[in-house]
Amino acid sequence: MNVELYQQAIKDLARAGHGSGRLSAASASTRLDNPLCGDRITLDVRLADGKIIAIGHDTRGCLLCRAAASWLAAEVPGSSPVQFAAAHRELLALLQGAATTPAIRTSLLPFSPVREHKSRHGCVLLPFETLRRALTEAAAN
Amino acid sequence: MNVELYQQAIKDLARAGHGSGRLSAASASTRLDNPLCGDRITLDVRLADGKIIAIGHDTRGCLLCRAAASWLAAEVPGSSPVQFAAAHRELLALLQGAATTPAIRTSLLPFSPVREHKSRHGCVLLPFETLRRALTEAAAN
Amino acid sequence: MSFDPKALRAEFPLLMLAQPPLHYLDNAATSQIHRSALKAMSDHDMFQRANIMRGTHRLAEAATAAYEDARARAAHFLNAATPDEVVFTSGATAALNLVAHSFGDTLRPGDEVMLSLAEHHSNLVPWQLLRERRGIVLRFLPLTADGRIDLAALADMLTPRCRLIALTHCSNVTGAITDVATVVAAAHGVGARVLLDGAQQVQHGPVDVQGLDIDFYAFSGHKCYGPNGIGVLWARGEVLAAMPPFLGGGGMVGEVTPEGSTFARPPQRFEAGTPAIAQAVGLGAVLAWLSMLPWRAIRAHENELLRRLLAGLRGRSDIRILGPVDLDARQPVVSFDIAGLHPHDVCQVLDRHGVALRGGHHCAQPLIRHFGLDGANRASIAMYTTQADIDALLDGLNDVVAVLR
Amino acid sequence: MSFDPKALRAEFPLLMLAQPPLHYLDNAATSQIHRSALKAMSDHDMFQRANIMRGTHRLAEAATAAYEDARARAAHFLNAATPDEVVFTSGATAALNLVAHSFGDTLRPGDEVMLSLAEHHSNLVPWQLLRERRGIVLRFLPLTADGRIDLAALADMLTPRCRLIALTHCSNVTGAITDVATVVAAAHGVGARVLLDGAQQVQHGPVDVQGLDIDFYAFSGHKCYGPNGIGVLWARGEVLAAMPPFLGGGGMVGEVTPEGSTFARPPQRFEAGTPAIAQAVGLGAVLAWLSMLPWRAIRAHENELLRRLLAGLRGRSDIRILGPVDLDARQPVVSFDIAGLHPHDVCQVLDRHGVALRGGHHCAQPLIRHFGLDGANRASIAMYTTQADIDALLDGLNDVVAVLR
Ligand SMILES: Cc1ncc(COP(=O)(O)O)c(C=O)c1O
Ligand SMILES: Cc1ncc(COP(=O)(O)O)c(C=O)c1O
Repeated sequence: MNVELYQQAIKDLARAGHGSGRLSAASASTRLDNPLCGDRITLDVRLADGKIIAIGHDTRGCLLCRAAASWLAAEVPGSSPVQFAAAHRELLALLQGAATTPAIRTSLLPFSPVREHKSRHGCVLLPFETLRRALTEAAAN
Repeated sequence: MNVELYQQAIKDLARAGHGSGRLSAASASTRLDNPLCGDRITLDVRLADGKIIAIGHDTRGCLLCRAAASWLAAEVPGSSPVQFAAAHRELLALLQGAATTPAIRTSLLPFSPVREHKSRHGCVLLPFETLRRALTEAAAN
Repeated sequence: MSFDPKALRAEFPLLMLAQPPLHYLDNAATSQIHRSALKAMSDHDMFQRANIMRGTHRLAEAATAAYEDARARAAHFLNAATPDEVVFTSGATAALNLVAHSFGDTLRPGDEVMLSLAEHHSNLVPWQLLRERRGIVLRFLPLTADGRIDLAALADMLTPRCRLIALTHCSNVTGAITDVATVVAAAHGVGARVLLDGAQQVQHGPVDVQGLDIDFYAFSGHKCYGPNGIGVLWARGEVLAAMPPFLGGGGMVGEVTPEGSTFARPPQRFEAGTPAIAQAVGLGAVLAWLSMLPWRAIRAHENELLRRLLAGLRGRSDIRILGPVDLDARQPVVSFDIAGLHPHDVCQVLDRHGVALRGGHHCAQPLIRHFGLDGANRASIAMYTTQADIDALLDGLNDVVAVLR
Repeated sequence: MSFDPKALRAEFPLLMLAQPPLHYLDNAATSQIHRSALKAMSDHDMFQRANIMRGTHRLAEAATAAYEDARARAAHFLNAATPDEVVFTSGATAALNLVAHSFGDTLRPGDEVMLSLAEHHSNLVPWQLLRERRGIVLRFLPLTADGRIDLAALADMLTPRCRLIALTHCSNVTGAITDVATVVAAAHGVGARVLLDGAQQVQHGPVDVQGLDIDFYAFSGHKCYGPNGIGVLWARGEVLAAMPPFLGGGGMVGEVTPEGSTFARPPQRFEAGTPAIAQAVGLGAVLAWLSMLPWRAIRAHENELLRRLLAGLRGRSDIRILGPVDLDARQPVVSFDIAGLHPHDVCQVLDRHGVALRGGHHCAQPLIRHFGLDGANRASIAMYTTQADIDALLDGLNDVVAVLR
């Protein structure tokens, strides 16, 4: 497998920078670093009626990391935390494999070549993990 | 070279245990360990008129170490510190070689097979080094 | 599963190549290295050598994967809950010092650490240095007449101030195996953690740290058929997570500014600087190999040789065996004293017979002194030891006496 | 003496075996290993593996002699006054931590240690941890615009409380070599000791610690064509003699009782536990080899490649070179930023061209931040680097932009 890591779809996502910038009136904010590579994201999430209604973030990272953060802000609003958790599981399955592979939504497929590059998994997962923590925090508030 | 390390002369020296036991009225006493092998010697020296007149010691060590301590007590009394230093130099030359090899007194020759066993040099040298330090201390008093 | 020690010897290059033949009975000091470790290390250095973690080029990816794979193999060998509980160190001594500094820094003056008089200096001196740094109290479990740790004294000596019981899993002098269940039960009673020094245990088979219900385990690669310069500290995840960093440097930090730094999660927090990558990979290969061996058969083989050795030594009136002489709860490490003969002289003469033994205090002075000695001779058996090795030793001892008396 | 880098490559197995061919420009992270080290280590493991120091059998004698011979070779490479000034550690990071703990324990609250903003985390975090332990004060020499340590600030910042100036000999980001003479003169003025972190210097030739008139020198084997898991701390004899022990364990003690222990003289005092014997022997072999090379010719070769690389990068408007661009007082380590492109992405694409570069903060966050960045790309040249390697990098950069923009 030698599928292009930097597909147009990934570059477009990163360049679009959906959700760039911090959110006011966030339900929760979380900052996460990848100490191994120095990527860092600060992410705000706003919830209403049990749904994620907006995501904002300040992401310093590589193209893959920025594309993932952008994907979140473009795709997740409107979903519930449980629905996001499903997407997160799909991404993990896409990258690492899983005992029972869920059907993976089409919009995540551009990330599939990352699977072959273990050192880059953290780049894509960082924004997802940050949102997961922010949601946990929001639930605790 | 495969000359017997444990020559009769060495065994006899060790068994004779010349100078075994501590000296009263010592001019100086020094204790030295070989931390690598656990050998330990406490040595007393009595000086009079610039001459070593008696050596006593308490030696816990291997046969080679005990033989060397015994040699000191048997051979050195009657000599000056400078004369002992010459014997010490001869022993070092015997074991390690030296740029200008001094003539080595016959009584030291039984130690010559130790030369091939670097890990045992310390065993033979420990009593000599202890006496050297005791003499330095005595001179300082 | 069958086990043929003679065939096994072919997998240890040094044993095959030694000329004249070698009866290597110094395994407790260092075992010989298995070819799987040699191959893994040279393959690593020839095909995938790179620094790990931060690299994205193909060598760095391969080296990182190999290093983390070694961690997973160590976790498997120890039955750790996750590879993240495995910290690579430069050896058992470094692992024990790591605990004495990092866990040690969480102790307060008056807190107690319980050791025994049977400890190797590497599980003794680090705690003495901690005592000086932090004013903790050390307590020493006494020994039975045959040199076992006397656990009967434990109940009386344990106090609520005890924070850690740190004991050898197996003595490097007597081969005695510590009764871990008793220690753990007592420790739980006062909320103390339990550390085992496994340096002399792991060469005799995989360990189950979860089954033992302990908190720390330390061992070295070079004593379990692996490379020099590498060892393992395993610690329970929650314990590791609560420990402050010890050594500082690259790879163990988050954000670094002149004012201060944040630290990575375990295990990275405890692996400052470039680790011993090739050696970890070599150790991983050996641990994977060890994990698959027929240990019941190996244990039977080692015990048979042990029995032969003990019988041969017991037959001589001038020889005193140190430590337990029964075969229960002991590993095949035998120390003995020959009346009037210094261990260095004994070992020197045995060397002429191609028999490699170690003589001295074996870095366990309090234990050796317990036997009223300054040093002892030690013969230690490995899985590749044969009857011929034992017989060569017993024959050699006759010559020892002839030469030295 | 002539020097042929192409012929030299045959002495580095990985370079020969790499398929597809590899343009390895990540030498500042880890250099490839020279065959002399591989051979010395495998010979050691196959013919003389044993624990050292206390053994009298033939393997132990041979292993001890080989280990001490390696120490003598390291002393020769550094022009140390005696081998007893050489302490083997597991690497530069361990060496720096040893100083921060052992020498550090002799410091008092308010004493000062002077660092710079160009330090690798391994020469920064240990001092931060010491600051927390002992209340010392850290001072940081500022940087010039091109990222050199600004020694003009030294006179103003030095106080009589300064006990140590600890600086990198050569920056792992910019390649800038520190002007040691100026540092030493200033240090002598206030009675401070001087430590150099030589991790990025020794791969470019032998060092003269007596000529430099410094007190401490640290480096790693894996960056100077040697093994993983081994490094050197050199310290002036009188300084070492006054330092308390750091790690405790076998081999560094005199007499051990439960009440307390006495300690061996240096270097043994600082080598607790079984050292990385095989790796020390491997490092010794490499240092002996390095000591004999035609360094003037190698320097000319490395500088020619450096010039070619700098010229190629300078020709591109989207690239910014970090650090000094002149060839004086620098080693062939070049970090650069490509506008808008993240180093990990850059290095990932270069990898497809068989070009191995490293991207990131290079464990020198304060320095990288000085340039207003979070990370950078780094190409580092070794003696075996060729024009083809440089050209492959420069070509690859065109593709990088095509793929990522
Ligand atoms: C019981 C025990 N603990 C600790 C050690 C220290 O191991 P190392 O020297 O490999 O660090 C040893 C070996 O010397 C040992 O036998
Ligand atoms: C300047 C400098 N100092 C110290 C180190 C630490 O060396 P190591 O990781 O081998 O301990 C490095 C390498 O990473 C370095 O480049």
